[in-house]
Amino acid sequence: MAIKKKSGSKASSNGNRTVNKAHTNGNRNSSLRQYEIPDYRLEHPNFSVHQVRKGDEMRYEVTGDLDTPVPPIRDSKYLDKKQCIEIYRYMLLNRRMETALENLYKQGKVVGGVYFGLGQEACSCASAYALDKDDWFAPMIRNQGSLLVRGFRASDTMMQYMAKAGSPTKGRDGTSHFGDIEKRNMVSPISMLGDLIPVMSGVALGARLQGRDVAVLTYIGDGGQSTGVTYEGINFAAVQNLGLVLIVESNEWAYSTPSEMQFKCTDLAERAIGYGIPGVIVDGTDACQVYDATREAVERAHRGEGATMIEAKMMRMKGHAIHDAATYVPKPLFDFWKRRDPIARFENYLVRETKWLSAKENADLIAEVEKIIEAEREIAVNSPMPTPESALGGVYCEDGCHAIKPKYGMPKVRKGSGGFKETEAAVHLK
Amino acid sequence: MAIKKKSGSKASSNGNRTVNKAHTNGNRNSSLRQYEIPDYRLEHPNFSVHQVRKGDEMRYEVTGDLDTPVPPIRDSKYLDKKQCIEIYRYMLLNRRMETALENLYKQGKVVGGVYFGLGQEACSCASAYALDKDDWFAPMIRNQGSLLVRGFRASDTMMQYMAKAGSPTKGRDGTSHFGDIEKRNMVSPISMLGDLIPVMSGVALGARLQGRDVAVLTYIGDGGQSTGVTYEGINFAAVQNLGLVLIVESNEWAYSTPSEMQFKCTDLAERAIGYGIPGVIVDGTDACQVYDATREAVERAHRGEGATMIEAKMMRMKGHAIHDAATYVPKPLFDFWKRRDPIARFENYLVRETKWLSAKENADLIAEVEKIIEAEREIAVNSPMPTPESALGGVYCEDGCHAIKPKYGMPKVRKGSGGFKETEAAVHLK
Amino acid sequence: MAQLTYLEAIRQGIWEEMERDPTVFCLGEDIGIYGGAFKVTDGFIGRFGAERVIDTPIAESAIVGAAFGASLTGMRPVAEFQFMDFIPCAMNQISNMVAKTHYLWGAPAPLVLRGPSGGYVHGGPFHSQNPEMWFVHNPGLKVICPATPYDAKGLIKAAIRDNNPCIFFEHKYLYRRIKGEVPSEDYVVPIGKANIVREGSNLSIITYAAMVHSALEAAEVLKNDGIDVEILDLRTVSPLDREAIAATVRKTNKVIILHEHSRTGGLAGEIAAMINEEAFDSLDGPIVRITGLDSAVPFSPPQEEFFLPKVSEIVNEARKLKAY
Amino acid sequence: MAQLTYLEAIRQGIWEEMERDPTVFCLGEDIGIYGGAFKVTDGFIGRFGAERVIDTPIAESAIVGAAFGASLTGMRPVAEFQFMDFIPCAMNQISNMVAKTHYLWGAPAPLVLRGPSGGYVHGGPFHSQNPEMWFVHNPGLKVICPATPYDAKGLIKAAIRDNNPCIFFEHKYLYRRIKGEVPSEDYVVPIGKANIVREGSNLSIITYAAMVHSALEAAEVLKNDGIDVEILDLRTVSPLDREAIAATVRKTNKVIILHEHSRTGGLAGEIAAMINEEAFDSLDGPIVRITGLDSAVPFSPPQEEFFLPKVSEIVNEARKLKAY
Ligand SMILES: Cc1ncc(C[n+]2csc(CCOP(=O)(O)OP(=O)(O)O)c2C)c(N)n1
Ligand SMILES: Cc1ncc(C[n+]2csc(CCOP(=O)(O)OP(=O)(O)O)c2C)c(N)n1
Ligand SMILES: [Mg+2]
Ligand SMILES: [Mg+2]
Repeated sequence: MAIKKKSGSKASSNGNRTVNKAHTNGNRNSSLRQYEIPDYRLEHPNFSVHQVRKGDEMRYEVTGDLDTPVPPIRDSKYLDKKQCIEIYRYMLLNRRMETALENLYKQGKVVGGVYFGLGQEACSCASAYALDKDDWFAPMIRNQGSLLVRGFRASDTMMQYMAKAGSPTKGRDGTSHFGDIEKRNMVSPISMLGDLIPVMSGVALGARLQGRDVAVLTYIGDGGQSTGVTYEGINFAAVQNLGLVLIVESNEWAYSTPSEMQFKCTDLAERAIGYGIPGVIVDGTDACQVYDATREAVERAHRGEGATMIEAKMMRMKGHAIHDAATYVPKPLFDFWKRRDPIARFENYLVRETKWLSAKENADLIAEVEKIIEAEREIAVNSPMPTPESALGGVYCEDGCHAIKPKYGMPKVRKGSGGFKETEAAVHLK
Repeated sequence: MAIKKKSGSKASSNGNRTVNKAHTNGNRNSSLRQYEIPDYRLEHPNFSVHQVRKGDEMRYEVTGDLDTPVPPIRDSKYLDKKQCIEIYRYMLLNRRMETALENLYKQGKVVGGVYFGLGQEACSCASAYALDKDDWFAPMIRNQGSLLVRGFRASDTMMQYMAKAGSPTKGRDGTSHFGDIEKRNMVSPISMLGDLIPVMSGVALGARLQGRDVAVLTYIGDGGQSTGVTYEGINFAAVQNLGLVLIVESNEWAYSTPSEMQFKCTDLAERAIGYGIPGVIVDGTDACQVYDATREAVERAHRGEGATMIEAKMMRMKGHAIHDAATYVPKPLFDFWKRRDPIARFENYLVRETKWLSAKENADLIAEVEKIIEAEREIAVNSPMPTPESALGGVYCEDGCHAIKPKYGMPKVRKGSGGFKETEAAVHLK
Repeated sequence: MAQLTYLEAIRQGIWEEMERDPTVFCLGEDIGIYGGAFKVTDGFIGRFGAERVIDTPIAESAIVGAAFGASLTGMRPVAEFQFMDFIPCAMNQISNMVAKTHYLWGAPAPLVLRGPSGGYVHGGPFHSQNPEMWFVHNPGLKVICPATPYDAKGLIKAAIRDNNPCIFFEHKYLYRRIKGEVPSEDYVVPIGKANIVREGSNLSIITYAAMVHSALEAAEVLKNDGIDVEILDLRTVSPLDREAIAATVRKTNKVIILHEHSRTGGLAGEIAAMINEEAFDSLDGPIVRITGLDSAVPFSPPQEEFFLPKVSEIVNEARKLKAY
Repeated sequence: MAQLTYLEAIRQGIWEEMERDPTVFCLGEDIGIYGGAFKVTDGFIGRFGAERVIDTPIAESAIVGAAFGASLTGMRPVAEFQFMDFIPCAMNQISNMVAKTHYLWGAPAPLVLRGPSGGYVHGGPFHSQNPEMWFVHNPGLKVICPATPYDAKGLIKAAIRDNNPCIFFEHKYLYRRIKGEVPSEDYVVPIGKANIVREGSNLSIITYAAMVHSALEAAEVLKNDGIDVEILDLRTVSPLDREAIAATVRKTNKVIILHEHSRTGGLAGEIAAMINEEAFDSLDGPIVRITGLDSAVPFSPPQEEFFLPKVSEIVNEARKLKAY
């Protein structure tokens, strides 16, 4: 196995490679380094959040340009009309499902809380849409739309929230905490943020050992990315050249903490530089940008060129979960992003810009989505609660419970000729 | 508390701030970003290490320019003659102490192994020398020289290795695993790599709450920096603007693993970019460069401007520890760095370049160092072993064991006027 | 005396220590303007400022490490885990850095790690855990699990004043469900001392945290059967109050150990071994364990209920043991 | 049958599994060209290539996470911890990700985490630990601690073939100090089954790993006193072999539990509780614990010796218990 050259230019290209790095003795200009961080956005919001004192209390305040015009959707390099409409439909389903969940909550049918991806539907749906069937993904809490794109039903998620026997985890876990390694290649998230990233890298490693370069897509928030394990995972994928596609959901807030208090660089995509992988920025409210960047990353992965970090800039348009009214968020920030609602923008693009959807077709689509969600809701509501005893069993994988075999075929082994020899070398502690 | 602006240029200056970041709609050139990473080196070694197959075995091989001339020492911007000689003396003590340890090991007087900083004396000694008395530091395993600079005796370290009753930890721990929060402001390392970094950030936080901006110096290897906690710690210092001075000891190897397999960026200093703190590169075999960069970072810390990452490029000139003959290291790599021995280079600088030391003075200094170490060795050897019962006690800090008080004076509190009110807000889980 | 919730008692305890001692400060995720996921530090930032009520990045090892570092300078940090389920994210920092410091190199680390733990609120597998045993089996730490508002306030104050690293498990089921009398004068509850919360003569239930309330409920039922139950609330699970444990066993000769976390490797084992050592001859029946199941805590209410110890289970086991 | 060291037996076991099953691969720090800090994978990279013998960055959470991810694709990763002392660096990954997977969402995770543990080699506080109890108290994991070359080889092979996450603690004191007969034919030792390594009638010592050898030594001494000791080697500490534990207690009626790690919260407690449940009436004396002290493992040889269980201590305690 050859390892990359330490000096000299990097081979792969669509990311932040050092463009120009002149080293001249003693010349202070030599210290300038240039990196490419493609930025697909058509606007660059310019404001920031601060803690300020107001009498006895501290509050968050936003300062900057909050009245800038809403940019157009960026035409996709790849998506055709049909695909755009399909993504749009998933985004509608995503939002409508979450509205249904909110209602179920109000009716007392949900156990625990509800998490929303409001304002982030483009990011969830268009990214998942960029995967091929054999690729893998793992959602975070705001990616309930990704689940729909990957073929789960709205009722799956609804039953998870209602802790029903029919839920994918049979009541044992809630929210989007479920997985499917057989058909949909989804790894279940856990609550602890960041741990999925090395795991997904490991999925790509396993597939590669079986002869397949798959893309493994997962997400991390602007808050969750502060965990150390996030970077252990990115680095592992980087040195092993694994097809990790990491979408950083830069949505201004981590629970009540603004991203200004989470990190000090300007854009999280800049962190890709230190890992020697491409970093890309997109407008997370623009489905076409999200798709294009993800698709390019997925293709890199399929070519065996390794990991990509995509920072999607957007806003969490509700509180952390349903209990949280997000009163700490300065209202102008909501207003700014409300004008950039990903569904409204995409609808405008399809109905008014491209005219790929007539008003009638659009209305029909919305009605169809309503109907689907209503039907899914019925299924979910009618699923029974699990029995108490169903808490038992399954701690271990017992005999006959699973037949384990390599997903993409038996690894081809290239064995060296060396046989087994006893070892006698010096060791660490005797 | 005001939080940094999200957009716009950064305030602090001697580091990797974005120099030029033009965002222009749709223009692909807009994706180029320039950062300043000062590089003090007078040469830029250009080679890399690979895994290659040799018959039944795999080996490491180095390819590149290994015959380049040894550069001169870079004149310090700050150090005068006396200070240079003092650092040189510490470097001699450092090396001589480690030779003594090697001999003690051969005589069977050491418990466990011995770790060496051979080839890294300039990095350890000159960096610690850049601290002020009230600053804090924590060594890693190769920084036995730093301990000497900060006023510990060679016998302290020797007794640690021999597990003597007189050792700073009274036999309970070995190597440079000891600390002193009273006089020398040193935090004891633990074996697990990276955990010290948030800890040192916390020391700076504690001091700042007491009204003092201190510098907190610690080290991490090119291997150890792969741990997630390293970056949790750097990020914590970055967002809190704490005076962390992190020296990344980029010495080509982590135990048997070349840095090519540890990370994929070109220089670890590039990781500073993603944390919004200055990253600097120095030749770790040049005491003047190490001093200057560290001093500048220490002064930034004292000014309350926050953390700095300094990557010191050098080579671990022995195995991981005494048991390890480092046969995996390609010999040309040792040869290259042997010509860059930090002590030989500094001796040359002092005796031949600057003529700050006559041959006679140099010989006297070396002889004095020999004598000191010999005397220290005697002290260490003559210290008794601890009693078995001395394993007992001290698990808890009992009453009367320590009087805890703020190191830099009682924090001045600025209290708001708000009194205690009962809370009734919505909560996460009821 | 005021009637306070368990949560208010903890809030007051930390608040008072911050008023009293300028070296006390708080750090954690969302503890500032938001006041914490459970509002334990609600209003603190307004009173004490952003310097002493620090909203951190999401990085538990950094939070613990920074708290530890600050403690070395003579500060008394109080670090919040948003949920104690996340404590393994800082495991090495706690186990190898914080806990071993005083034994190895003699530096005291007066810090508190606190946060919500426990089930009965349908929090699911990642928001219901009781990971205290890992820290009981980790010399150098004090581990505190209060059951009442009075103890919670007195123990959080004691923990903040203690010169050792303390881990303070707040039971989230109790936060707003129970109220109790809490004096307005300054007081502490000593760490390491258990408390007889109900005297009895027929059998002892040794327990702590939310389970104290289940035991009390069960005792009322059992009274009607003529079974007179003594309940020992451990309050601190490390170091354990050996004398109090031995004394109640010597008195009643029969013992149930009740805890919420999984059985295997749980606290009941340690206590069983202690009882064997201290009061083997006093035992008139096998030591009975009532505990959570050996699995993750399932989410769905019927499953969670099945997983967790129930009052009915305590009643049944007590009847059996009485009859032994 | 060949006489192999404990270390060679483990090497052979992993090697044979890699020869047999292309889905088995190794990852860890310095395991490739160097062959691992203790040379367990020495020569592997030459035979199996860098693809299947992966030198990783120093990042324990990434190692465990990657192993887990690969296992989800049907691979059988064997991940090395350079020292088991570093396992808390991956605690969350192990406890909340790996261990809970099958229970929560039904995916099997056939992976092995292995590495050197234990004291008696003057490794100091960070290279001598026995952190197995954390994982015993963590449903969903199998925890294996072999004492002999035969068992080590048979158990590592069983662990690799098992469909569950297994943590395999190798005792570094035993690595090169003991040799034993190991058949050259393929065999496995079943996980979860304890083994009577010495039959006896007067009292039982329940133990595992390096302590088995101390117990055997003590038994020889005690024989001269006319005390006939039975020794049960647990081999697997999770799941525990309840039947074997109960059976030996029922046979000898007196029991010593011996382990190397710290006492409080240690395995002896769990076993004491089990014995109380399974064989309370069979006990003719208190259950005796012989364990490491409740502190970090000190570095200096006299201190480490004092900290760790000693043969003389076993002999003394056995005499006292016999006389009880
Ligand atoms: C390791 C860890 N620490 C703390 C938490 C608690 N927590 C859950 S979500 C959250 C905020 C996450 O913010 P972000 O990553 O930005 O995601 P967003 O909610 O904005 O999508 C926190 C602190 C957690 N889940 N995991
Ligand atoms: C978290 C952790 N994992 C593994 C180890 C084992 N270990 C000790 S030193 C070392 C190599 C360190 O290399 P590097 O950081 O480059 O420092 P160097 O020895 O080169 O100075 C390893 C793997 C450790 N100490 N801590
Ligand atoms: Mg966010
Ligand atoms: Mg190194």
